[in-house]
Amino acid sequence: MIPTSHYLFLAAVLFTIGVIGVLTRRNLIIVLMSIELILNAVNINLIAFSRQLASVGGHVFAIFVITDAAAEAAVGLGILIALFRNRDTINADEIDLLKW
Amino acid sequence: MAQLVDLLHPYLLATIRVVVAFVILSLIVAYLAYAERKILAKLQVRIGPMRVGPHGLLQPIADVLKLLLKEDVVPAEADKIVFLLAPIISVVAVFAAFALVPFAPNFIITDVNVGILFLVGVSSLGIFGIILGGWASNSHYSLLGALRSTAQLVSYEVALGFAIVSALLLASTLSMRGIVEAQASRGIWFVFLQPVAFCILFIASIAETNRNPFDLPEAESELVAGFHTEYSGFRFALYFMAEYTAMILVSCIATVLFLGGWLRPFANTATFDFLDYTPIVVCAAATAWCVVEALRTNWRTQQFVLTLLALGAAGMTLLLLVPAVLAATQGVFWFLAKVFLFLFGFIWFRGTFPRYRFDQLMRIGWHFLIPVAIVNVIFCGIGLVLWQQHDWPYVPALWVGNLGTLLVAVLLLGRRS
Amino acid sequence: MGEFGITQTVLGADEIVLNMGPQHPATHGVLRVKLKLDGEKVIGSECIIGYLHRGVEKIGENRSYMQFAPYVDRTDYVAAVSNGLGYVEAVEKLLGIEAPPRARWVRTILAELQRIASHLVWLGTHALDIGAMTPVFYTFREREEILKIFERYCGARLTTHAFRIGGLQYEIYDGFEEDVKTFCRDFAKRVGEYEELLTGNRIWLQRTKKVGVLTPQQAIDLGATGPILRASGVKWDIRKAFPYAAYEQFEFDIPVGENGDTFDRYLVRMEEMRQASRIILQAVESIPSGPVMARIGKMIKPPPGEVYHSIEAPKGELGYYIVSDGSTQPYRVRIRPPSFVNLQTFDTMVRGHLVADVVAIIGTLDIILGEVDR
Amino acid sequence: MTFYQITFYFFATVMILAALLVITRRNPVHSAIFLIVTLLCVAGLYLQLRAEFLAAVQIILYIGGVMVLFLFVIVLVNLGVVVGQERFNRQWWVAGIAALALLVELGVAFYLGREGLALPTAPVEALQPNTERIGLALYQNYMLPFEIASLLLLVAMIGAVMMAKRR
Repeated sequence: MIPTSHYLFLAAVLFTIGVIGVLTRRNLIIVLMSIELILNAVNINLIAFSRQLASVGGHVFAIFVITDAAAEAAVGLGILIALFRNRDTINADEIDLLKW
Repeated sequence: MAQLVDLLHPYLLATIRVVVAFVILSLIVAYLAYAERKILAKLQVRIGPMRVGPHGLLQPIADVLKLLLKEDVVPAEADKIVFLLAPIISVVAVFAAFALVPFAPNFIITDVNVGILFLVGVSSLGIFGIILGGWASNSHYSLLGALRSTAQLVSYEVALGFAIVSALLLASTLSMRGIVEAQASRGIWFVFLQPVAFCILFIASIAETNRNPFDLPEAESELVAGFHTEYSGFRFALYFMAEYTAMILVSCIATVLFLGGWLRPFANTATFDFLDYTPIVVCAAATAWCVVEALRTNWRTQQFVLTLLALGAAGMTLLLLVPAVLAATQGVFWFLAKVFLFLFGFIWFRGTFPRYRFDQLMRIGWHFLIPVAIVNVIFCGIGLVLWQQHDWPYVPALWVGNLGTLLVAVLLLGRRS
Repeated sequence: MGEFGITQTVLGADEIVLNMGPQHPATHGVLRVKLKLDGEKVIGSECIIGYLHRGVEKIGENRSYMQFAPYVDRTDYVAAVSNGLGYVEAVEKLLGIEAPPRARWVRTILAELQRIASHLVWLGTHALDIGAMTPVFYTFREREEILKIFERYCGARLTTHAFRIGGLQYEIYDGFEEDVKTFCRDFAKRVGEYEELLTGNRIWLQRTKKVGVLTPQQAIDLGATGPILRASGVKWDIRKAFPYAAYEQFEFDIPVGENGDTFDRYLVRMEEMRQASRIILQAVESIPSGPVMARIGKMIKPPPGEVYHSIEAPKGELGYYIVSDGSTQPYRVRIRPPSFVNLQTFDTMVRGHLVADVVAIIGTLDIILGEVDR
Repeated sequence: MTFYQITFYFFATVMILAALLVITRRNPVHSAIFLIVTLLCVAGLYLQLRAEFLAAVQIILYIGGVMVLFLFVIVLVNLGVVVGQERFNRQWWVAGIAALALLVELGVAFYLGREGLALPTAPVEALQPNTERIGLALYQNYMLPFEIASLLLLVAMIGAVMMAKRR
């Protein structure tokens, strides 16, 4: 049996990696992928606690998180395509105008 | 050491089953290609492969040898690692899915309580093999083929999923074994309760496996060969294998969900118990065919191969005469028989239909199949409620639901034309 | 794909140029088509031809009238008999002679058999382009029967050189009538089979109806002839308008279409095969006796002058314009190939359709590159 | 080392390595491949935690759906444009330090709260049969959030279509 704290620490590492990705990468697609990493870290936590507390609530919330991730990916990628079409770039630091 | 044996012990039997299933599957895949060529030839007033072995029976082996010995070309500026990895992903995904297929009550590699979900999930990983292969080839034809393929697979997976859901509603379990057992206890295959869902599943599986009339990703007259245009030799063989194995896999899913898996036709009627002897008849017929052919041909080597085959088939026949063996092979025999029926359908379609255009294909998927599949799930639920809470008889309640779905389908078709 | 490949990414650009051919399974030989695409929609096209140019017309200026006849077989190589017929009749017209009736009857039979064979090739490959792989095997089976008749008659299957200036070189072989009748009897059933496979097929209808529409006016303006013109609803057939060979002797209908789309062209060609079979049956019952060769000299030396003679080849109006300077060799030969002229309608047909339809439209044009490029 | 421990450490190691590769690869396709590996490892962890249904959902939805979408867009959009471009933006070192500080903070928090985490773990069977339990919870206790989630999906779908549509 693996103690819950192991899962929590693993999730924390994954979370941090995701955060670093979001903060440092220029390519918006990879930024979106880093967000997926963060969401997955959250899910690991939820499931680990769910097991420890014998409650199904964690599973349900993990499902909601996955739903959210799907919605986020769809909208995010939609925005990205629109952006690429208009600006010819998907680099975060080149998209620095509020209006064009 | 003892610890290691303890650790591995529960997995030993499973490993043996995996190996057996893998070997048999590979053989079936090889001979499926042969069967396709022969059946198509029959449909097209040709004779098909005849040269290698009697009636070309050794052709698959020659084909495999040829593909293995061919040069493995990697296009210039291709992403080499991804290019090499992609076909492996395809093959692994589809073979891994077979771990969950219940061939017979005594031949299930593993049974998981979310079996069908896993099966669909794992097999859908094969899509990465396609899109990565198309991308890594650094060729526009490959890329366009891969994009088409992906769009098609994603679209039809939705309809496929809903068709599966209506069968799951009837079975009220996700376990593959449980689904077959539900059909056994009801005494009726789900195809007779949910014919519309069965049709949707069949159409969607043709699209999922990129077969005619939905074989756009490989539309020879437009895109040369689709995502695997740049592949050759062994890697092409892997894609080829993945494609044919996927065909077998969707047939297995349909068999389990709708055609009663390993159940014999009329399994609960004693009058039809004579059907239990069908395996013997089939093997005996194979023996007879080999003997007749061996007598007809003048070619030594062919006679030799045919004699070997006849001996093998005769041995099988004798083995099956032992009641215990006959009982043990029943499940696998009927399961494979139904799967082959499906595969024959796939091949027949290929010989018959022209190809849809891409926009038409998408329109059928999104504007027709998916709405009908969703409506079917709803009506199936209504049927079940009528049965459980309003004491309707079981079969008519579900048939009312089917009629409702058909009505919607007709309305949709009418609106379209 | 080189310089004519997809010039920009799939998504970024509004217009992309896609190059199809000359090495492409669906372009029926060495046609090269440059398509201007907006997404998957075709907004313009350009046909680039000449990959199969062999200078047939120029060769004609350096051969005697008799020697040139085999060369015309090699323009439209799936309808060699029709090409030969047009050429020998043009030269006969130039000489002011006429082939004897028996020869004209046999010419009609062979030319109509060739029409069926040519349409069969078209049907098989057209269906194959649209993704039905089986019809091509059936149609080639029937075509084989026709080619066998040709072979028995003149020893060649494809580039037959069946006729001679002034008539036929060979008397028909024993059993010719029987062979032809047997073929026509079987063929009636077989056409029904093809129609069963395709005509009512939903997918076939969806792929062909309203695809590549050509209005009657457009068809006339672009000079389209043959099934393409008739499918647009214009009842024009050289066999009726300027009868040649023995066509005025037989009863047959000219099928016309209504919408001028790919499906109508399919129906028109199917019906033409039936009508051809009808003509053959009438002709084979009534072959007159007599010689097969008119009396012409050993040396063909037409008087100075010019002649234009055209026939209804399987693909449309096939015309020969021959100028004679009184020597043994033509001064100028000009072939009006139906495929070449019909190919002009391609751009009109293809605009606004999808890339997948381009394949269907090339198929429905029934072009032979040997004839387009000559 | 029990079987559970072996699998846990295997999945954990592979997951962390793949996640690191996700954020460091130059080519988005490679990043996506490593993200798929990461997600597969997460699915493995779910299985280990006896959350079979969630593992299946992870594979079908996350990997078979979201990641296919990602790859589709990547393949559609760039093609070699990124090669030779700067991978990280200018504040990468600031961000890195901040994120590491976050990790340290989380570590310290876990260390301080270790007694709370040392609660006795519930028996494995407590959440079985998994699928039925989740289904009941979703359609009874969490009915409203479930409906809201479906609305969210609808909105996202329309939004995505509007965004990607060609004007």
